[in-house]
Amino acid sequence: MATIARPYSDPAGQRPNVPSADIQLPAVKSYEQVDEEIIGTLRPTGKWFLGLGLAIFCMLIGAAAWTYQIYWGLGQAGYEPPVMWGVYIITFVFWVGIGHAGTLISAILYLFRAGFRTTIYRAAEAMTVFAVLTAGLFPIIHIGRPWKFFWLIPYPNWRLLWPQFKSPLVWDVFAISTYLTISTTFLYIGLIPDIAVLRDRETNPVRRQIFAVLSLGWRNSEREWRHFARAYLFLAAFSTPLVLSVHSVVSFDFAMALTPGWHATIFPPYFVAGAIFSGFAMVWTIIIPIRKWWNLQHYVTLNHLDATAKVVLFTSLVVGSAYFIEFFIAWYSNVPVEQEYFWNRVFGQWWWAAWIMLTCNMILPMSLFSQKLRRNPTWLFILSLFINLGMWFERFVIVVPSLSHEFEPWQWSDYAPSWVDMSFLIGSFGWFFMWFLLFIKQLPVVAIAEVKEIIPPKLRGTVDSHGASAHGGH
Amino acid sequence: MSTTSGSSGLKRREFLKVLGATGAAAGTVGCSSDSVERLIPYLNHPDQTVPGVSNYYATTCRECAAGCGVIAEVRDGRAIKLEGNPAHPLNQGAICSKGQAALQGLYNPDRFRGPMMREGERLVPITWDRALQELNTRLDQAGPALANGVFINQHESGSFPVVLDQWLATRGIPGHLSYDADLNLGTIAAHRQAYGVAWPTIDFTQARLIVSVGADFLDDWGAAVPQQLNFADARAQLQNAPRFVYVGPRRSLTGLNADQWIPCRPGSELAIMQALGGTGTASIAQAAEAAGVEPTLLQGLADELRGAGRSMILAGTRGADAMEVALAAAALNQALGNVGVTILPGSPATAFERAASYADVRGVVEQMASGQVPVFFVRGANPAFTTPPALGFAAAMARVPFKVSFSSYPDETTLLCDLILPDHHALESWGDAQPVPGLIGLQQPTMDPVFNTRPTADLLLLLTGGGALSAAPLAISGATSPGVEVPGAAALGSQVVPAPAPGAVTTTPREHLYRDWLIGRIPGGAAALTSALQTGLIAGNVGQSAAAVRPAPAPVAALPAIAQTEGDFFFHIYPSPLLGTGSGANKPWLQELADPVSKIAWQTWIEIHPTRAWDMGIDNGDLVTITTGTGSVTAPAYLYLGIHPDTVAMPLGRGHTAYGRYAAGIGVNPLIAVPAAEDAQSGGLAYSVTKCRVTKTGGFDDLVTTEGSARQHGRGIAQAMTVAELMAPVTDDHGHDIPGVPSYEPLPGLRSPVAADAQGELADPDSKDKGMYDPQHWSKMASRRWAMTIDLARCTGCSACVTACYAENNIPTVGAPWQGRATSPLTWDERPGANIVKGREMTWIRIERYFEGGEDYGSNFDTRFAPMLCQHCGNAPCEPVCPVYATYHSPDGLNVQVYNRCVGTRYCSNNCPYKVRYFNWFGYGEPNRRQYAFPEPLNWQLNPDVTVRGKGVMEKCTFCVQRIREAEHRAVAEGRLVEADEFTTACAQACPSRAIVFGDAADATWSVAQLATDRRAYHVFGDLSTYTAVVYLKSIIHPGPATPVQA
Amino acid sequence: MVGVLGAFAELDGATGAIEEIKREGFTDFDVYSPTIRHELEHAVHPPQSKVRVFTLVGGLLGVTFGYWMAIWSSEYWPLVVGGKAIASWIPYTIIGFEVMILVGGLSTVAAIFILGGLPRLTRTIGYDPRFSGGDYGVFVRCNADRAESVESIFRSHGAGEVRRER
Amino acid sequence: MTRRRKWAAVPGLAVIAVIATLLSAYSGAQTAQQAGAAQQAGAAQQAGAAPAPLPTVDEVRASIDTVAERGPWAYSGASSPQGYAPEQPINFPHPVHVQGAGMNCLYCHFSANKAPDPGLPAVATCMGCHSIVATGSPEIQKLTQYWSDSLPIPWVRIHKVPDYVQFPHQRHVNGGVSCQTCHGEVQEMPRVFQYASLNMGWCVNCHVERQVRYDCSTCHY
Repeated sequence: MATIARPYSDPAGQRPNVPSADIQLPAVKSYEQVDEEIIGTLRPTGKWFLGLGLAIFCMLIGAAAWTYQIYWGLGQAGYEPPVMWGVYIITFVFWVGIGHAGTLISAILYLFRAGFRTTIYRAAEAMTVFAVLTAGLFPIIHIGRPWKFFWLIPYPNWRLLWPQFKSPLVWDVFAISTYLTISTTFLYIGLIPDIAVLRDRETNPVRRQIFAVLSLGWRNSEREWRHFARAYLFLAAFSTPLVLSVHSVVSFDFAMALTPGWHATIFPPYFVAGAIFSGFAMVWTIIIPIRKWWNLQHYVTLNHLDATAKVVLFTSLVVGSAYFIEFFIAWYSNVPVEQEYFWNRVFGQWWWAAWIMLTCNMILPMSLFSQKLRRNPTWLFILSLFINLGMWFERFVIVVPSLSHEFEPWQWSDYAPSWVDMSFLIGSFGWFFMWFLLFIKQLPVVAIAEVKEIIPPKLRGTVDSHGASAHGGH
Repeated sequence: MSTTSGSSGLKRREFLKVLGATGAAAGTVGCSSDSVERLIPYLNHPDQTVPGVSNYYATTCRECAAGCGVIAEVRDGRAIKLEGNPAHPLNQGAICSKGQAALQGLYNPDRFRGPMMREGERLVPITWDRALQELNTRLDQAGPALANGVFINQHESGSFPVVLDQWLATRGIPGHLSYDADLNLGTIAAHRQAYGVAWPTIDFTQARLIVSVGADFLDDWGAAVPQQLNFADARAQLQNAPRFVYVGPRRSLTGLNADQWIPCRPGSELAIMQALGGTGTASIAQAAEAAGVEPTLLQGLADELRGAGRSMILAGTRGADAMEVALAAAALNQALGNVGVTILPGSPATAFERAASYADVRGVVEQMASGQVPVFFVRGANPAFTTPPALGFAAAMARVPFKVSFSSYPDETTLLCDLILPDHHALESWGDAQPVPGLIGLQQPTMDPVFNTRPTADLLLLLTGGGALSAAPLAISGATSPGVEVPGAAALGSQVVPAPAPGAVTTTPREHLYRDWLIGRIPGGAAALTSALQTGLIAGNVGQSAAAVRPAPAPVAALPAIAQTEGDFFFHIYPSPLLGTGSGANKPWLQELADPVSKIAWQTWIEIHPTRAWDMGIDNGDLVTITTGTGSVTAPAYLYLGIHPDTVAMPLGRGHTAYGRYAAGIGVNPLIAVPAAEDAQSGGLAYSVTKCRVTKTGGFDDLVTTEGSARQHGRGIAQAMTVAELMAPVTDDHGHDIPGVPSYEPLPGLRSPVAADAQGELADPDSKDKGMYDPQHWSKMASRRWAMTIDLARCTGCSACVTACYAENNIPTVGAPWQGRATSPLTWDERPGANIVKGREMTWIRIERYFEGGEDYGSNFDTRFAPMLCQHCGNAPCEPVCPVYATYHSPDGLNVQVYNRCVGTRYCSNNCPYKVRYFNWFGYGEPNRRQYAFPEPLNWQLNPDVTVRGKGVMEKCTFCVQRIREAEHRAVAEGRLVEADEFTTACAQACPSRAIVFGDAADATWSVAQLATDRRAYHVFGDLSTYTAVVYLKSIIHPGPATPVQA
Repeated sequence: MVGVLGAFAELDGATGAIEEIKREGFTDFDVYSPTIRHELEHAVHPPQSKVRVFTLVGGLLGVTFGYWMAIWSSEYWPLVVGGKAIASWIPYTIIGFEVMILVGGLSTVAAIFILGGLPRLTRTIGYDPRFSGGDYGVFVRCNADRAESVESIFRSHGAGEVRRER
Repeated sequence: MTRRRKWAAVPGLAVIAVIATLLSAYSGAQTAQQAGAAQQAGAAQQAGAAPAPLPTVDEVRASIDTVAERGPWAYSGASSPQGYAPEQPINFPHPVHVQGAGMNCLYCHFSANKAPDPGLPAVATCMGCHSIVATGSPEIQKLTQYWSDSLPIPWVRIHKVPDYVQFPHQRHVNGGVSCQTCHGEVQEMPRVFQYASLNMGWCVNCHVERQVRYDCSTCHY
């Protein structure tokens, strides 16, 4: 909200290397145009129904697999002790990571007054909510007795039993549920003014009633806006440590264990960076097609993509250096178990996974040093797919090789996912995209109110526009 | 409720259901049936059982010929556990895996439910009346031709052979063949010739040097358990322990326990013996040439032998010259003055006397093939499987008009029979055995028959009219049995039922003809038997059978030496140490138990030396075909360091075509590729008689192995020290770096239940709510620290502890073909051991077998066995990661796993450095799942004190907490504290090496407390500060003069 | 007769009108704008928002409850895991932190509702859908006799529409 | 304004729906309790006994609530068939035997003080007296029928802890816990019903109160 734009004109809207705070939407002239264009995107199309159908189908595959697994037992998955965690935990961490970009964009960049967040944050935040929604399923899926999951939640019960609060898994429960609650609230709060817009533009009485309820009777009054702004600020201030803590806690699942390859103090920052990295990639995967199909190029401009690309490049460098620090520490620690594991990581039975990880997460993102590629949506889209792949394999490399080569050589083993694991992987994507597709056709995927905020207001001839904002602002 | 409980539907409650009827009426399953109720138990529950409290019955193990004494724990009318009988001279309380698995023979789901008769192709159930009538009539029809009748009985000592022969005599049938394919007849014959007894006692403790030429005295050569006990004692002498050199083509379990291995080609043993003795023709050089080994090794051995003083040479080859080799060994022992010192013919084991030879069986086959044999009986033995198919036993049998089987199981031989009169299991019936001269081991029923079977002995007496056979009474030496008098002893006498009138066929299933017959032959009668049953032992000797001996079979020409046969590899076959020649294959515990050497289960493998294998492009799991002049077998290859490069080896025991769901179609039978050859002198079946061609078939089959890496990677799991290190003086400053000092600091972890105590956490008077962890808490639980020591110098890797754990803790077997996972929505992985290929075996205690040295693929490598179980850490890494307190540290120092609280995150296993936690991937305990591990009536064996785990929960070693609690209950009832060494865990109880000791390490009066401070003691991964409660004692390396062995 | 509603197409028109209304002594009026406009805020010059109080209190309550729950339940059934102290505050910091965020965040949302008067389900007087689109609105509560002057002020600042609400 | 108050409709309905749900849930609970009470009463009638000795459901609940108060959160009854009073194959009147004949619990439940399992009397035990006593009564004739058919009496199990709970009776009986503590005043019950909730909190509270060990491996292994 508070990203007040400094005066600036860029007729082509293509000027490279704009300071991200200065990103403007020259092609967006008036409030009415915003309403019209954004609300225009909400009309369902055949393509959309096709996508939704596909997503639901994938989700059903996952659901079927879950039923099957609950009936027979977890043995239907590819676990091969001592590899007791596999695709489920990998995918869990993957989706949690995806979630982080949204909160980063909507909260942290908000605190940092980064202008380029304005038009993409809504999509990113929705992505966050649905990604966490997806991730939240996997801890339940992966336990042996899912029907007992509620034992991880502290509540008064006749067994007089409580969770064991020293366990990272309980921290997970708290972190993930808090994260889901807060980010959902955050998304919804941001949506209220836009829903009010929909409410007032809606002609269909039924939909209007629904919007009316959802908008909670929002009236755009100055009083509402005032508290709204403060609250939004504080929520952002809360979400910022939250987003950092959540993936740190997830990384504790590994770092708190003494398993070689897990027991590392570098994990929290390393995981957070990786999460933001993968999250931004997913933002591209989502926003680039949308912007193309719905002709929103003048909202999500190349300047926006450029700015996000810089973030991706930075996080990629962080993650890359983390990889090398791990190897260095293994060598420096002089712990044979550790050293053997890391040797096995790159040259052992899963060398290919490690190299996929290194290629996708370190080498390919280097291309973003070139401004041309940073401003090339096609390349960014392709790259985003590679990064998603790479980040999934990063988690694979962390989970599986570590467990398969632990202290006890007699118990060294192999691991191969089964068709059930794969069904869950597919199902998770189906589940995620089902929600996302439903979202983008019901609610504005670009924040109407915020876009209005950064386009200069209509003024009477007497005072020049900048005077107004200068006289009003700061 | 299986979904809401950590356990599944059946188990303890079944017992309570039974309980409702226990007192209620005879006939229902329970202790109250005539045959069991009035037996005198071993412990102090004389006359009646108390529901929920076990009775203990002393009886005799019939799983092998040795006849060890066992004690059956019976709960509410069901035998649930077998343990060694401490009073028995042979096994002294120990018991092997085979013995443990007798229970799965008793409750085997594939046992015959009752008598069967052949109608056309099918066997159909009939009544006992009909069956006996049929038998009588057919025998009467046969008339005088019965002089050619044949009865093959599983070899056993005791009175039954006498009864049998006498019955046969009444029918004019010659004496029975007492055949056991597991016996090493070459050695037995040689012993008879050299020492006059079938099996002298071998005293390892007296020797300074043990030389074994293919004599696998820890696997199947002789009576394994007593030999192992004695061998372990010898090794426990540490610096005074004998050095052990093993000569043979393959390092068996025995060979792996040797300090040095001299690999030789099969068939070259005789030359080596002659060379060693300097007798005969062969020189060292020739012997080395024949053996394909460095002459220096043999020379070194010869020199060592001369210098050793007290030594022993044991020979147990299975070639065509087996007896010659054994005789040479005997001669060498004579020459070296070992007889009477380490080899004691004076106190023999009598179990192997009067065993029929393979030659006798061949004679029978020839006789049957000629069509003269009118009737063929078989009981227990399974010659159709244990003899090479080349012999054509089945074909010959087909020429016999009337074939009767008394076996309980649908094995290959029995399925060829026309009439099946299933015998009781040994645990259901009376009997006796002669383990050593002058002492008789008694066998008594421990429970009601599971099925509608009838003891053969009763039938025989019945068929001949009861008392008719009371000749040749037991020669009682006058000594009374060591038993304790208990009230109610006279009750037994009153139970003696009068024998029925001659010829009468009564149908009441509960006669005790044989029991009464036995009573009738014991001076003192019922009372004497009653008191003797306290220990299951009575002084005396079993009378000899005075039966007509069968005509000796025509001798065969001596075979060509194996080296002359055609082929590029020597083909070596050996009985499996677990399955023998096949009798164990129908017991899931034994199928599931990984072979002590190869660590492979549910599968037959081909051992081949790595260097030769890689030359042929063969690697582990590649399918390999072995072709001989006789036939060919295909199996996955197992690259094994411990085999002579010119040799390939295969284990016997698997490859059944029948014998029940757990045996049929699992593995291959190497006998297919062996000619029906025998040792011309001893008449023993010769296994290693031919070379073979080895070809890579091209296919691949995952090895069903429990082994991850065979190397320790310097992680010090199974540690050893040299004698020099052991003798090094102890300097006590920062001692743990100095050899010979307990190599660990965190002793506090042993002194107090919670290692944190050592760190002052709970010792802090201000720390709140220590509850039961407070040493001041009235229960004084916090003063105990249950712990265990494992002496690696004693452990031989025999894996008896593993089976004991399965039996005690209701551990499911997961390797059966129907227990695998789905490979697609429609197909299942139905390979035997599919779950084990995925590493999902549930062995709470496992034996890790690590190789040291031999990186050059030479013969000079050392083997370390390390039993690995939950270490019950004082600082357990598994505990703090559990989100629901499903695992925590109990005040008496146990790392507890609460099944019904577990939600199955498996985080604990990830965080366990020892990887001793096991997960229920499927509903192994749920009858309505295909992976169900206890098909009726196997579930009768389940221990009612231990929860059967449902799917989705973690489980692990509990230090037999149910036994701890039971002891506490007993102590409280008697108003005292648990006394030192009052009880022990199942693994420690069974261990035939006495390597495992359990107890309270915080109380110096327990023996474990002293052992834990032994100089050899160390913690595995002690540097992780887990404060483990399991303390290992380093094994000792005995380097030979010629051979450097790395520490 | 509740009051007079003026809809302005231009921002400075609205601000001008507001300032004049205040000069005229009107205190009870609402201002609407499609998005946050600090110009309006400055024109209205409202008091400091109270949201931060809610946030602070919620956060403190949360962190307290988080620690308390963890420590109390550990002490309630003291079982030792991994030789660690029965109530070990260091790991419980994570619980405390997460619950602080949760309660603090939710109480902040509550603040919007309470302070902003949401959800407002009935009173639609003085609102016009245009205000969520492009127009700014000022609604002055006054009785009929003063309505004239208000209307004139609105018109003088170029109000697109002036309407009496009743 | 034409649009006035339209926004109010839907949320208004929603609120009403929520309130209705809550109300119905509450009343549902009420009726369930009454049903339970009815069953108890019915049981009492069928037992054909003086209604006095059979505690009413409320009394049972009252006794439990006193148990519940011992520990925070330990509200009782959850997932417990408390008050369960099935019909038995033979309507065995404990009062007659205990109060009338003055028999001790251990006479029939012979191993309660020396074994984990309390033991059930053999039919022979019953016949010991009932071959002479009260042979006329229809219930006794049922008994004799079982005896002559040499069948055990299929009693219906009432007090049951889950399979994963090890409950050694002897430890409790010898430890001074009276039978009635867990089974209620059986000697007063014309038909036995489940007296205590038997759920874990109920067990643990007693263990804590009596200061006996209450770590998990006391009962679960």
